Amino acid sequence: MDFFAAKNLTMKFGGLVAVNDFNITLKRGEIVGLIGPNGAGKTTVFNMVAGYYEPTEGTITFSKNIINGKKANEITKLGIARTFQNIRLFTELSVIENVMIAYHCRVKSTFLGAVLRFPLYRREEKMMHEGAMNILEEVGLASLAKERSDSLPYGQQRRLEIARALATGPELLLLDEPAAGMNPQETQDLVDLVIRIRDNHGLTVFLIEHDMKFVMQICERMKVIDYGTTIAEGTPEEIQNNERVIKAYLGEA
Amino acid sequence: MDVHHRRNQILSILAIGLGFVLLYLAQKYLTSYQVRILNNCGLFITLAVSYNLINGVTGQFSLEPNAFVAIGAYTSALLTLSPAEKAMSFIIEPIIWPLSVIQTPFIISLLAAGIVTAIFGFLMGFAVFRVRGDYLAIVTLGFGEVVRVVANNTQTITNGPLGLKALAPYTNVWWTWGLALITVFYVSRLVRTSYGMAMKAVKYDEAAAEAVGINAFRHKMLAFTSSAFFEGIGGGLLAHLITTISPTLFTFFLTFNLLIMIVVGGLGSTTGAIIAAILVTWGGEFLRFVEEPINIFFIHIPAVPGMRMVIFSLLLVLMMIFARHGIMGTREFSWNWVVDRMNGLKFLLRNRG
Amino acid sequence: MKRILMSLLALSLIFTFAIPSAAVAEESFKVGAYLPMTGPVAAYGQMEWAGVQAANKIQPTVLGKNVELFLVDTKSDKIEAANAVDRLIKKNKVHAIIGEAISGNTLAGGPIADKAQIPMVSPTATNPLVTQDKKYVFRVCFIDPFQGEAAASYAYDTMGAKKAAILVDIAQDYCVGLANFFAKSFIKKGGEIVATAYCQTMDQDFTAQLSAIMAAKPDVIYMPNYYTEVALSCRQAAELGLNVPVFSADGAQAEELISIGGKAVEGVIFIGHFAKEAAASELAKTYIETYEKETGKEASAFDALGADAYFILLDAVERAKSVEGPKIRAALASTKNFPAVSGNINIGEDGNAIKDAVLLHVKDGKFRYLATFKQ
Amino acid sequence: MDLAQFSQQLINGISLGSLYGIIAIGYTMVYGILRLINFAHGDVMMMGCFFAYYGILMFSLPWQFSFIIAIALTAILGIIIDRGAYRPVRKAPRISALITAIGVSFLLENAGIVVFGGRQKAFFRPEMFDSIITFHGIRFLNLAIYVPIITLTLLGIILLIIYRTKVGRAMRCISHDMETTRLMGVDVNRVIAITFAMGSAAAAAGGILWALKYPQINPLMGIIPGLKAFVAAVLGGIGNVGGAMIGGLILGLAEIMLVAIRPDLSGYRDAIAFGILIIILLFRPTGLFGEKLPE
Repeated sequence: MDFFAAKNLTMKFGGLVAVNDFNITLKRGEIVGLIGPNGAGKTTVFNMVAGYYEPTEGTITFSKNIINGKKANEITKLGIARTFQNIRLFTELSVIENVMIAYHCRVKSTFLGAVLRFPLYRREEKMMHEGAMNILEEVGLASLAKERSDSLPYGQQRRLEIARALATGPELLLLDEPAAGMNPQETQDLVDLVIRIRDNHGLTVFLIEHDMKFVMQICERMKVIDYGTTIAEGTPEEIQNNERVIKAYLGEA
Repeated sequence: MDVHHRRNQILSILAIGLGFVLLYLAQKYLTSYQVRILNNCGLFITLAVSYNLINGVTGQFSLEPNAFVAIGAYTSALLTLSPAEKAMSFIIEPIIWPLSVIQTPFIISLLAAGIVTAIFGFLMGFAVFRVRGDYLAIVTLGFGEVVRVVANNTQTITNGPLGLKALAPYTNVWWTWGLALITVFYVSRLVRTSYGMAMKAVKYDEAAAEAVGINAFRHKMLAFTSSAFFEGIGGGLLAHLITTISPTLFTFFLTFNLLIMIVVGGLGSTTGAIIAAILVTWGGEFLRFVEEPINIFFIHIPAVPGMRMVIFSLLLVLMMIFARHGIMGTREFSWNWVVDRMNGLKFLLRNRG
Repeated sequence: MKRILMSLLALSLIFTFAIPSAAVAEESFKVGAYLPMTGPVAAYGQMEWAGVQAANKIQPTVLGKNVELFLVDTKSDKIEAANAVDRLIKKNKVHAIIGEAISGNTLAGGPIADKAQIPMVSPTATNPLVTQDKKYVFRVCFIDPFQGEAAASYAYDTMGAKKAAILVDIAQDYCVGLANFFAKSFIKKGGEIVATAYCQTMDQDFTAQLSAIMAAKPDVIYMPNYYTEVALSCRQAAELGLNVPVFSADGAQAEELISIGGKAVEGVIFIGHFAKEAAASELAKTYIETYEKETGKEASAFDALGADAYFILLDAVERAKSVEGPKIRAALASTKNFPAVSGNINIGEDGNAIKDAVLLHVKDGKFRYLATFKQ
Repeated sequence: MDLAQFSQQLINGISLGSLYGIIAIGYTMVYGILRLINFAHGDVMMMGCFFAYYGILMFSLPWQFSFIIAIALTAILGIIIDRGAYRPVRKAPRISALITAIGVSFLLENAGIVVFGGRQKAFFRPEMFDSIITFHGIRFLNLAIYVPIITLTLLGIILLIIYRTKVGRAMRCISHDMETTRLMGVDVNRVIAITFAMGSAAAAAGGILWALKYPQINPLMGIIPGLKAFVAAVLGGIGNVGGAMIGGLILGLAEIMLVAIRPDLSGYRDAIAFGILIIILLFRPTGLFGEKLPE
């Protein structure tokens, strides 16, 4: 049984086929890239995996569970976390609160227990706070814990989003264009960060990215889609030399 | 976490104590009119703060409090009235069993009001939270209207448009402000727990909240049901404050009043809701002078009834245009802020002296 | 913004609590009116206030004191009504109160006046519950059971109707009460209610209800609703070809019934409070003249009752020779044969007015007197 | 219910439904382009009626002129409301715009009470609309024929503007993506102002037809028709002009038929509209004719 597998995924919106017959399997610990031109259906694949869309056809299995049809928050609880293409932090909350929230789905206290501050909730609150601080430490944002999240510079907001996803305790991490809008130095730091957290947390990483340098550097395997259909897959070297991929990116010249 | 936690707790307790001493003096020395306004203030703090939990904190813009208040008011009124009083009031159609024979003490009827309303809110939540945004607003408005229409039609339960009367005037400043205190305590504590953080997360970005494992629906339900519970008890107090209820009391107008309060106070701020509840309740009475004939030197302005509502509607529009965040924005009152200011003041005074 | 609001708060604090209401000449007799000047039932409040003002023109003094009027708007709302009564008593220090137009709001205001021992006279709160157990609450209109019964007997005995249909505004206690008492009496007499249909205040389309009523083939339609609803229903009935006599109630007696209803309300019969041509008392004649001169509108039941609340109050003060609440109350309770605008008023048990009702109908675009019912 | 009664009720329903429909058009146009529930729409309709009323009463205009001027004035009022209240909050969260709309609605109603007075006013019905048509035992006012005809004509004109003119194309673009349309050099505010003008003019026309059919006006008259028209717009798929019309007809027929079949339940009539609304939103939030869109 594969750690993660998507079989025959198809997503239709009305008459529009956004993703057609998409297949992929991931092994534990891999970093796999999903690339393709704009509008190819990459984010739609993520949205299906993360539970935002219910696939029109096909199945998704994750650690022996069939997860398509489950809601996004249930999937997160099962161990798939994601980041978004356009950063979606809880802007008016502080940096640490953004991370602490991610622990909330594991809180066992009831709301009344929390309001009345029963010992269980106090312990949990302490745990959330410490856990969040540890993760902030790991991504290098600990010193900014009390800042408002929207006051951070762009690159750090990306990191914070990754930290938040990490805090949900995932096994599979979906990163949607994590390097978008970053300068080369920030991108390099991001490569290090992703590899580091993969190693520290035993993660599997599935990511969408346009920055080819980033993808080639980090991914062990990749998949290329265009107009919703898979056109190539293989190691970075194989993809680099694939005719169809070049055509898809450069157009039928 | 907060180094000043203990100090702040003591300050809060002192402030509450002082508040109750003031209330004691107020109900002893003020006229019944002033005490009535004071009661209204306390009551509207409860209603506004709990309404703000769903609208401001959780960001689910809904327009149903008139329905919740109505259900609470009817529940408690039907429970406190004696069987004989009910028989006397239901002159058109007799009241159905078992309501015709039940009578409970005030506190039980209030709790029942809260619970019945919370159950209603819970069930209603299942329906309404399938939609979002403007649709949510309109569908909850619809529920409010439906509750009123049903109250008019079910004469054997509500006495229809004749309403219920001669409710014992149990409600006094202790009840209204006591409930306000409990509501504010509950809401402000809840907001600071991880549940509250999750609610705010749902407000800022529902999709992102789901992505971190927050069940948005459950947290909306929690906020909505909590809100219903307190609105229901508030409804019970309202019924026993004005001692008569009928469906006309629970029109959209009531919701509009609460909406103004939470908008003026700042959507999402409990402190703001408290300030605005007092301001609007008081202001409503204060502004009566604009409807009275005014003589300024030789100019005579005749009385213009309705000006207050014009002013309030205009205020709402202007707030939205020029001061969208209201008095408090999403900020809250904190002792740290007060102490800092005091220290600043002390510093200034010392330097001058 | 914040600062402005804060100062506004402070200011309102000062105004509400600190400054006592402007000192007024000691000798005036203060009458407070709490009426719906805005909101869904504003029309009735505005008419009644006009009546009170006209009455004040006619009789501006009592016991040699000037009568000073205070008006507080209730926004057609109970909370505001309760606030208003407390405000009138405590802030304006009124000696007596007129209001409210609607039973529900009078129920909210009544207990407060009762507790403060300030007599209150409602012009048009018809719900029997209003005065129940309230020593200080009175009214000058007749109550639902009397009117419903009178209507039923006229419809059955005089008009010869055996089958009646009812179209009732379910959102008004006034209408529901009347419809109920009518139905009971009509059935007791041997008649049959062949259809009952409901509408709500502010409804404008009654075609479905009227078509359903038409199918039941009644001899008479009882419509104990307010004048707007009656006028619109009659127009639509005429358009549908429903040629059945329409019997209405005192709430129909307003000039708008005819201006909105036009030809369709010709022949509408209703039990009302007064008829211009049958207005026996001098007071009624003077009132009608004054009112029409002041407002340019024809006198209607609502304003006449507003005026009567005022007149009966002043009469009681004169007889009590005092402005103290308990004394006025005693005098009010013993009112006998007071020749008011809307006929002779006796105050009976429970503070209800016992008075004759008149039967009116619409003819040639005017309200015409038909008969008098003795109570 | 025999056939004649049924046909009679059918006519009643169509006549009421097309009035809901015409008011719903304005709602749906504004929503389609701004994603704003213009809460004040029913009150704009009320203002249209008062303009027409005072046109006849105070300026003794012939009714045709008075109606046309009232429609024009209401269109201007729509532009003023947009400019004064909605444009300043366009960039704000959508809820702010909704709250503003609620405020504008209350403002118009209460200003109406202060300025016009709360008493109902009789609305003038010209001879032309006042004759009865009898047909196989069914009777109705000839207005019942004019209403659907005028409504359909207006609907046609509006559809023509939306689909055949440059402004219309701009409207459709804005409804898809306001920012992009702005970048293309379209004066978005102008187009929105025109949308408000058209929607308000349609409301005024609907209001005047309403006042002709139910010849009574007061400052609160717009509340119920406004709410019901909104339900009609949602029913037809909000943003869909033709759907609004059909939604109106369905709602009108549903209300009339409930009362016709169960007169004893007619007290629940106002709950029907909201009942339908709740059911529609729960099971098909995009309305009957709206298309499902990806987020």
